[in-house]
Amino acid sequence: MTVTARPGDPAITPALIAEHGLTTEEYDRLVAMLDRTPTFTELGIVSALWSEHCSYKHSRPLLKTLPTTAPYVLQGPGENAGVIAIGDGLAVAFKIESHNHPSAVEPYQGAATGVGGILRDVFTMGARPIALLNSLRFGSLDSARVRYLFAGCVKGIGDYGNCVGIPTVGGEVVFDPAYEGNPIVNAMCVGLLKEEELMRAVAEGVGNPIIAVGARTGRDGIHGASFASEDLSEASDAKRPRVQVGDPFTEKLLLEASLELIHSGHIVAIQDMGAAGLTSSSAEMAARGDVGVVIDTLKVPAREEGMTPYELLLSESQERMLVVAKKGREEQVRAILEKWDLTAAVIGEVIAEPVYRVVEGDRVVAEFPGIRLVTDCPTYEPEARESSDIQRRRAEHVHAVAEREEEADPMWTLEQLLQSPTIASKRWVFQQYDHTVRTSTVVGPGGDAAVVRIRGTDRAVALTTDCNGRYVYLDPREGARIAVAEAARNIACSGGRPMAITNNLNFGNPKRPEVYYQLREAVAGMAEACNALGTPVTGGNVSLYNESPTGAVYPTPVIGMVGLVESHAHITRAPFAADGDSIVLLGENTDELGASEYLCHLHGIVAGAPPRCDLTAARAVVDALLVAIADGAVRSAHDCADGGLAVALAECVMMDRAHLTGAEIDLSAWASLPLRALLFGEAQNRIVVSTPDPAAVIATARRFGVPSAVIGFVRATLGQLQVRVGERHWSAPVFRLADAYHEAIPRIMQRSASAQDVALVSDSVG
Amino acid sequence: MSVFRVAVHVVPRRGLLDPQGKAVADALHTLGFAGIHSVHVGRHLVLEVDARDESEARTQTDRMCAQLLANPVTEDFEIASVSRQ
Amino acid sequence: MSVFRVAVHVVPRRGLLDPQGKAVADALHTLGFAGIHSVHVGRHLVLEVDARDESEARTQTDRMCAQLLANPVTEDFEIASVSRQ
Amino acid sequence: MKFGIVTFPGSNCDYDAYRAVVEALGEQAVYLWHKDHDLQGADVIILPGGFSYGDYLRAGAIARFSPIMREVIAHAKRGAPVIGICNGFQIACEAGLLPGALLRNASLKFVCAPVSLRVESTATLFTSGYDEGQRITLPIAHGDGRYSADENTLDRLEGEGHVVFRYAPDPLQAYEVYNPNGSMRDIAGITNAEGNVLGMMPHPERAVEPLLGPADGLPLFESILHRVTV
Ligand SMILES: Nc1ncnc2c1ncn2[C@@H]1O[C@H](COP(=O)(O)OP(=O)(O)O)[C@@H](O)[C@H]1O
Ligand SMILES: [Mg+2]
Repeated sequence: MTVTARPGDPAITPALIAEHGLTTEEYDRLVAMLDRTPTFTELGIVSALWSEHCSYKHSRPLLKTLPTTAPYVLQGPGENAGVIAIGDGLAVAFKIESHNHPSAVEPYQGAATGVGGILRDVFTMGARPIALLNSLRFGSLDSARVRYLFAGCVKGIGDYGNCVGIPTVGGEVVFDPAYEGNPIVNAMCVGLLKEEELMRAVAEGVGNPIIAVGARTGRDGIHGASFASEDLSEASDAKRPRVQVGDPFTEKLLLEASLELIHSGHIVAIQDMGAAGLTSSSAEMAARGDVGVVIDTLKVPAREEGMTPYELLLSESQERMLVVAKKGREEQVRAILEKWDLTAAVIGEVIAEPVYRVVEGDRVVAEFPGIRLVTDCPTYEPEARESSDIQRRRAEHVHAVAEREEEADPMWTLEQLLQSPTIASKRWVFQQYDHTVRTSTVVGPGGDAAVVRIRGTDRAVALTTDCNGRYVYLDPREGARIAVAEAARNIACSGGRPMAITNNLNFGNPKRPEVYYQLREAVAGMAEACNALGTPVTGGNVSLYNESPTGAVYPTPVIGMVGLVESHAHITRAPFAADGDSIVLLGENTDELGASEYLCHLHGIVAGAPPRCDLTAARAVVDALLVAIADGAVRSAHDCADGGLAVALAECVMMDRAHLTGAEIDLSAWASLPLRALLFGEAQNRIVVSTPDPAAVIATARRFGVPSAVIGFVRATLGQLQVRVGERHWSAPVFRLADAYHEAIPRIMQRSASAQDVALVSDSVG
Repeated sequence: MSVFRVAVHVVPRRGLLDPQGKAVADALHTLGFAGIHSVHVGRHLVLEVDARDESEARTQTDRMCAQLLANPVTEDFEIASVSRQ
Repeated sequence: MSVFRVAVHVVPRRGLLDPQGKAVADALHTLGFAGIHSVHVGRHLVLEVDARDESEARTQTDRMCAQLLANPVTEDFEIASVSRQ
Repeated sequence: MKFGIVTFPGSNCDYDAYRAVVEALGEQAVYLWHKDHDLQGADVIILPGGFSYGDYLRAGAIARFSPIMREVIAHAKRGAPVIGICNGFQIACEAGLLPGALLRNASLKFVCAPVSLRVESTATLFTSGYDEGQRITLPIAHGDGRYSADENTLDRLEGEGHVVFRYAPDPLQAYEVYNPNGSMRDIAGITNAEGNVLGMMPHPERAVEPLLGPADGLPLFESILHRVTV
């Protein structure tokens, strides 16, 4: 069929092409594919599909190197979410997705719609969402703007998930000036399904109707996809009208209706209209099925008058789904949606002819040859070169950093670290998230990994997100290895066996050699760690161009890990619980101090090499801990991370604020190490365990070649954290540590709480 | 029949704690706005309704407020304006 | 200096989805109110502020709206009335 | 005994209530669809938590007009038991089954946390399984839980013993503001004058299994069982 330009559409000029973010080379490729000049509509479609967000043009070659298989992986990368089997014919679908750019412009709606999108990615697989997590990065809370972004994102995430009724059980929040102009907002969703109910977004069956489901289409977020592929600048403010507004109420109806549709057997495929809306959902489904499709934009239910095909195809209006139904089942599909007060409109069909065709009534406004629209997208492997400035920082001799005189009392230093917003309790955040709805959250936010029980079985899943961007900044490969290894330790500390990961690569502009270097090295490190720990990658998301006038963010490859807890009896928590228990340290203390929160928070220094992460040791400590837990020898387990051993021990005695304990610690065996490295260094693969049976724990550790030692005892009524190193010893009242740790963020937000709340009043739900 | 644009104010009953109003006032102070005595936050609804004339539009809207738009226990409402479109 | 009573309307920006307005409109339909074309729900703020004269009260309030009372990304505001107390 | 659990568009604790009744209590439960007019012979009606109609306009304001509510109100008028939990409490107030209203939390923030409550009256259909003055811990999760009513109503509720649960200080959580939402007179749960309709913001249905924490919600359901069967 012949494609005719719509009257009123702008002419294709170099300026228009540039505006659509296409390079001349990419435009030529398009012309070659079409063998003619594209229409305005076609230009819009391609600019969206070939945007970084949809096409992965700078990351796909790297992602191919990730391990993606295991006997229990039912669905790897390439679908809306990854899926792994967890036994009894059950499976979990999970995926993480970024909404950094929208959240930088409008924190509340940006973060809220991020949650909406990831929920849809999971329930379109036929899975019922059972848990949400989120991984957040902001600048320093000293800035009012940052406090606004922080409060707004948290409220947006909470209001959306709370309203849909999915518990938000975990996540992480890190504050660092590196994220000042460009916050990171990654949302992860985990869903439960029966293996045989697994649904894939693959269009098939010539003559099958394509149905638009859910909310009507407005002019929201047009070009959101290409927006997410540009640096943030003052110019972004001009793009504000692109902001999408979320409606969690409609999402809840859509969730129920979609699951009912999938189980009804009336449909063959379903996909969220996410980034690049109708365009990418229809093109991706067609490509996966290697079939042709035709879409009539006049049939798309519109929210506004006179919307053009261009707008209807590229709108990112939320809470919409694209469904391929079985021919002749249109009425049944409509009936299910009506039950949930949702609309369904047949807008096209699957055709034999291998084309992607868009018509407006009887005018063809866009037509591409088959799946080449998706497959012909260029990929790039730009130059990679490490920044010499970072090399210099990494080489710095951090032991030479002079101590502040207050540090003569390490307990003072400890209190400072506990007040660092990155280390301090995030209760201010997760108290705004409903984490008990669906009555399956056994271990909620605040500990190592969250644990959600699987009803009708004795099993549970352990969930966590992790990444230390400072490590990745100072050494991308090591930093990415650490992110995976730390996630695995967190899972193990809750009693779970690490199974698989999803990941969100948040990086700067890949066209800059030093950024592409970070991306390449981080993916390589992630692959090494996933191989060593036996946790394949089942999916993820790439967010590039995370830059602002103040520069690029720390390279932040967020790891979302799922673990399997074999028995409820294995579920383990971080806080010390029983008086007299022995405290055993698994792993070895070292003199490493580089890249630590200590250097950053107390000395304002971002330098030194991050701690080494031996992947054999990482695997061994996880295996040893899991065996010790299965033997019933472990009462509590807590990973050593930011702030090192001292912070980990402090957390064990006061993390559970209603049940403060105390401890007597003796580290004399390491008296030869620099004291601040011993207490606050962040040596990897260490776990603090409390146990009534230290001999058993140590014997198990030995079997796995894991160094271990009794370093003290739980003193439930002591009310002090006492630390001895050789002749020297110190003590701090636990209530003081608790106050520092639990009140730090509330005190900061108090200053501006009212401003935040009123700025958001209109957005409040519930 | 013609279309009327009706604006309605729904405000928290006097005497009831108005945390939003207080939060706004505090925030304005923090932002350095001096001389603010009080702030009250209510709801502002704009409806486009068919009616024969203005008075019908009013009575219509009155009934909507009584039935749904305002909570008789905690809120008062007033029709702020009615204009033919 | 005297005290002025300023009323401000903050409404969802045209074109942006207004789920709340839609929900209320649907509810009014089910309640049997026919001929309702649209409903939009915003905020109605009443501030009592010190100012030298009406125009100062206005400019003051404008700045408050721009900085705090309205979300610049998703909302529009208008000063509905200003009156000396 | 048969519990009827209403599913409004946006309800999301209907599932939890169902599980609590069937698994923890071992009784029958049915979901009641908001568009239906049939209570399917349920003895006890639960208006569950969630965000009916997105809580747009006011929490519970729109749900009260759902077709099923006519039957629920009739059921209540017959003196049969009705429990409104969280959003269900808000709906019951909007529907006039209970006095007062639930306004935005004083903190203006959604709060999800375990709270300490005092059982103020055991002379009700719903609380005979507790001891007078007993301290219990239940989860809350809401943004609009600030119970408000005029002074006379409050005096009457207290005078006639219709205040069933109050937020109460917990020595172990002295660092906490014990009243999580600014409710007048620390009110967390009330009954109507006849005592057959209970409304409460905390979630008893989320506290019926030791695996998930203190099972302090179970006695509430057992109380009904006991009273309605004898
Ligand atoms: N960092 C990554 N590692 C592995 N797979 C990835 C990564 N990023 C994206 N993917 C996969 O690429 C596919 C497209 O991802 P995405 O564009 O985020 O989906 P959508 O935006 O439609 O939800 C998904 O299957 C996703 O899992
Ligand atoms: Mg998707």
